[in-house]
Amino acid sequence: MTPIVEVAGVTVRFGGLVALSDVSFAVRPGEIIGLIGPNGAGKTTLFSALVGLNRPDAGAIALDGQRIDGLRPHRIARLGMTKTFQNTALFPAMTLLDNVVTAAAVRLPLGAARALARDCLEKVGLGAAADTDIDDLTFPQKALGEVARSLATAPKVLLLDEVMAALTPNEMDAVVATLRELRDREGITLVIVEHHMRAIMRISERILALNFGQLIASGTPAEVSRDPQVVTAYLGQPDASHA
Amino acid sequence: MAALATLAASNAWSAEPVKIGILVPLSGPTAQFGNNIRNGVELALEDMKETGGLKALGADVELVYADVPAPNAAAAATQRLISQDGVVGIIGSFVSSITLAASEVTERAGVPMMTHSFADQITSRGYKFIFQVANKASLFGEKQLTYALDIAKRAGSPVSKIAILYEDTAYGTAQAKGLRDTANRLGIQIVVDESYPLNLTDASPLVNKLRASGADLVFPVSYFNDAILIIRTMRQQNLDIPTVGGAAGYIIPDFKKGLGDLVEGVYSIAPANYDALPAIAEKYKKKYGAFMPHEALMYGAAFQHMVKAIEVAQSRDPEKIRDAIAALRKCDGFSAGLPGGCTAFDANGLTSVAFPVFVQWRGDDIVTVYPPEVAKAPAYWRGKEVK
Amino acid sequence: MMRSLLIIAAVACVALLLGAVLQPRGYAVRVVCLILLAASLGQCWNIVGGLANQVSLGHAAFFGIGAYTSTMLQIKFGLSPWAGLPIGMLFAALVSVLLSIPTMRLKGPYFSLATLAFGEACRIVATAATGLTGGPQGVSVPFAGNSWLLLQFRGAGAYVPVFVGLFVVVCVAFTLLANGRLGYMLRAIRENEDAAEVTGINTLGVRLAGGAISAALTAATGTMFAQFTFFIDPDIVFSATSISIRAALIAILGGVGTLAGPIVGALVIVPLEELLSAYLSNKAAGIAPLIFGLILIGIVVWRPSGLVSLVTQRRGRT
Amino acid sequence: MIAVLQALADGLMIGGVYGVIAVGLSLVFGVLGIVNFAQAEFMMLGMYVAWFAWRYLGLDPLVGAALSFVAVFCLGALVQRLLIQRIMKAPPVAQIFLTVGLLIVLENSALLLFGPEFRTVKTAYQTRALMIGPIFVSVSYLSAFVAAVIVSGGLWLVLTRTWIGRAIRATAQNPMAATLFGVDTRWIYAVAFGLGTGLSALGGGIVLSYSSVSPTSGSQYVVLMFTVVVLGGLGSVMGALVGGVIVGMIQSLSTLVMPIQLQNLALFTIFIALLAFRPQGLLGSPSR
Repeated sequence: MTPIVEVAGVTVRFGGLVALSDVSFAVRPGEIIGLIGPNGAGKTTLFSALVGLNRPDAGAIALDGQRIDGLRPHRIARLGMTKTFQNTALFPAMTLLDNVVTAAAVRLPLGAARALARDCLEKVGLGAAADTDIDDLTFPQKALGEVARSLATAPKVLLLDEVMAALTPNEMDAVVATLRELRDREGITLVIVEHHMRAIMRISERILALNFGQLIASGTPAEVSRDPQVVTAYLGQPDASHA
Repeated sequence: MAALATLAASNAWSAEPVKIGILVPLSGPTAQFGNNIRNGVELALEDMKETGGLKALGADVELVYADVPAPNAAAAATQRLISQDGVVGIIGSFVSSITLAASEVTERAGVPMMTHSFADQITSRGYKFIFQVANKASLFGEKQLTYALDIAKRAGSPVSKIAILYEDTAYGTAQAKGLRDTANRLGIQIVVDESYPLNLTDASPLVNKLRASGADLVFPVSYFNDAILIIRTMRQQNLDIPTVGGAAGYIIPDFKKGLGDLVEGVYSIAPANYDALPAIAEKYKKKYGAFMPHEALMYGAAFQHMVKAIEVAQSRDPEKIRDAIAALRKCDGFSAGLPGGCTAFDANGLTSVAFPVFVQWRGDDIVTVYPPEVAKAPAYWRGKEVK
Repeated sequence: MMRSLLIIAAVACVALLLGAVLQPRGYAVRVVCLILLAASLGQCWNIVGGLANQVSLGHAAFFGIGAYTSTMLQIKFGLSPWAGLPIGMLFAALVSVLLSIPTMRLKGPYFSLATLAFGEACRIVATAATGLTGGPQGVSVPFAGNSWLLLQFRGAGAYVPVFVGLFVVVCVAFTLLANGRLGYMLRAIRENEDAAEVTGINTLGVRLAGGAISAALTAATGTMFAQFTFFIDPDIVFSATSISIRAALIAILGGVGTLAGPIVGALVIVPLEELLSAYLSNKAAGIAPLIFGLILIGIVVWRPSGLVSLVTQRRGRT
Repeated sequence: MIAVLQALADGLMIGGVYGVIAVGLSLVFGVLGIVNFAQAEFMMLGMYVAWFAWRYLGLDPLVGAALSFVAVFCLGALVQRLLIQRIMKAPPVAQIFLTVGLLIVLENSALLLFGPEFRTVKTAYQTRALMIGPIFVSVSYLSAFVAAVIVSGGLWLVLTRTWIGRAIRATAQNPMAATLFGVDTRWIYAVAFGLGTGLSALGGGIVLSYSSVSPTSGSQYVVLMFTVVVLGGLGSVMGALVGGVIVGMIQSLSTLVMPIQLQNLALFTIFIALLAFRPQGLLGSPSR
């Protein structure tokens, strides 16, 4: 099967700092990938590069066989790849529903966009909170709200940046189930950054591990968790003890 | 006259004062000039009362002021004077653009307006209700050059190269155009022809160009702030080129206050000068503490002309007053102080009598030195008396 | 949306009624015209200033372009201002797109100050380009008597329906933008540009579109202004204080980003200026603008989010 | 060549003066985050104070500028406490609005108090110039420039070497943290606003030594001041001085190749272009 996302030799520098160095991997359609690594390993930078918020200094990115590196984020979003923001970035002066409507309205007339938006909120279990102001949402609600907003763009690939932070174990199980369902029903490919090891190991079919901007391991959760480099990278990382 | 007075007194409305609108900038960047105009008009009203002119009208004249700091406010203020206050005529407004905007309203409303603004367009639009007591700006430019050339010739120092420095406003560009056209016609070489933004923060670039040009004569057309900077910078660089100011900033008392002895001998073109009207000028000085600037004199004359026209028309109908203004030739009071000695108008509403004069600074005063028929003293050219 | 359209219709009807009953060549009807023009100008500004939160201080550039385009076409080629109007609008939209190349990425005060400088630059160009604009001496619209074709009338009263038309167009444009797809996108960009991009919004294109619409409508207001005052010069129509900053003030005083904001702002500012000028011009020079300034300060300290917040907040509480 | 040197000399000196009148605006933005459209009006008030000091106390305006600073510092601090403090948390549009209201009030207060006349001082050095080779150096510009350099040096010392200076800088960087270190930020805001407006007033005194004042003198400088501080970087004190010199240079050098009428067009074009490439100004840091 041809990969839905293909990353080849991507390097991103900020001034003198190399945030990503020669990263290459491929994602198959419908896969759920976990992206792990200690703080500052380059996970968010990689997401930003994938959706076009950072332009890679070297390398190539392809979505569904089409080169997308260098395209502006809204073009990439319309081609089918978008992401959520760490710490969430909903539009604060709008209701939750309007946030999602905004994303849907990019390609639909307003009436259809509203219907789709309600639908997306139902999918993540936030149907009841549609008319709430953003400031009145809990953090987990905001994170799921962002997932809903991303869904409204009809993504083929969804990059989720720590949507499960601050969840109780029960809530986390619910979210994991929701995400699985999205993949199973709609075939959306998911790439997930998560600090919480138990969650990520459970949901992911394959894990990519980053450290200091380099891809150090790739494989099934079991393989990666035994990988000596990954273990070293996580030594002293409090999150590692959760695993 | 006595019959007229009885007639007026017998009218029922005679107790109601006749209102005249004074539309001038009393705040904003040209507030000083609006203030001078207010002084001039009030003195002109006093003068008329003293000389008995108002009795014939059978009613008092009331001045209604409208402060117009910028042209955007002109139209509404003019309409307000006409419809709310019921003025029968309007005097104003120093700044040409304000006058132009206001006269669009007076024309449509059929109310006469008298102005001393210079802009050429004012009386070239074919409007019936606007009267310009001074000459057009282009004529000021022309005379500025021809007068200066004549004085220089008589002084035995012919001029072949001139410099024109002017602010890029309506007043500056129109006057500069008159200068430029005349110089070209007479074959005088223009070595500097520079406009600059109003309210300079630094005059050095202008003066550097002037110094490098080797001009025999310089014509700066500017308001006070820029005049001060230009003259001071010229003196710093020891440039003693004879200077012929373009009215405005060069013939107000502040010019002397600001520059002291540097102003001695500076020439300027002027629409009129107070030394033609010594008694009134003396009164003005006593009352307001400085010599009477030309705008006070000119607007005073315009005001008196309008009041006189109301008397002649014996009516408050603006249309009739307009006809009386057009027909009247008034040669007393403030009008006598204008070059030509009268206020009177041609078919376009432009003065048919007045001509620009040349003044020169002597001590604390400006003295009319040209043309000879109105000169009060001989001109000095580079310190030498010109015969 | 319905409520907004009702507000617009109500204001338009009241204005038309006033235009019909007031003395057509009087002062009061002129004030009505000035209020309509001010409300339209503020609403144009509100499209970028309120919806996209780009605090432009250079709208005089578009206003002046509109005023000069129609006026010069009329003087030089005898073209009716009805034809000059769309040309001016198009030209202003084009200039706004060009302007956004350097200013697109500027944020907050930097954007404001860059647009301020741009407005001033346009004033300088209009002053210097004597051949094109008539230069600092200004130009008078030739008066040809009452004429719908030439969009000019002897008295102010006849302008009321025209200005009501302008006002309705501008306000409906604002309402459609605010409640339509573009409005959602503009607000999203205002809130978080990166997030807007990754949800598929072409932030550059949406901003350009919003800016161009605002510029074009401002130009239309400029044309109307020129036809109303019959005399324009660069200092009048490209003025930083009496056009650019005033446009912003009208919207801010009423309430930024709301339909009612510029309407309320114009209803307060114009009559206030006129009243102060009428009653205080005979008094000491400067007292009228001083009191005007004090009232502005009072309002902003009392209601920093504009006078409209008086109503909306009370409704919010109940 | 001489013309270029002359233009450079003129641009440098006038630019130094621009720097001083604008540095206060930069300080106010840097510390309070407020774009103050009334800043040039405080400069105008400073010019009046210096004029009265010259007229009635016989002080040279360069000396009288110290009085301008003191008087306007007090006024500025008062204005901050009474008005600006109330809108510190208001949306930026409201802040702009307030300072525009303040501009109108100050200009017309001056008109009521001092009348519409132009006032100017007479000093012995106003009409003198030094010849350095073929270059004219105006004594009044030179003394204004020297005064500007001294003031900037003084400001730099105050900001870096005194407790109050450090407190001001700390507040600018992080008001919350400054509070934790025992700084009463409300007081600091008042001092910073007083200092900023006072510096512009001081600059006004310096400008008066060769120019003139009327109630509308502020409007002559307001756009220029903004150009200076944005070029240098809003909020950057040293940037304002560099910006001033750059603006002075652009104004004087551009007149060598284009009409003087267009000197500000040149300035604004460079201004907008520079903003496009470096939105934070030449010396500003990327975030405020």
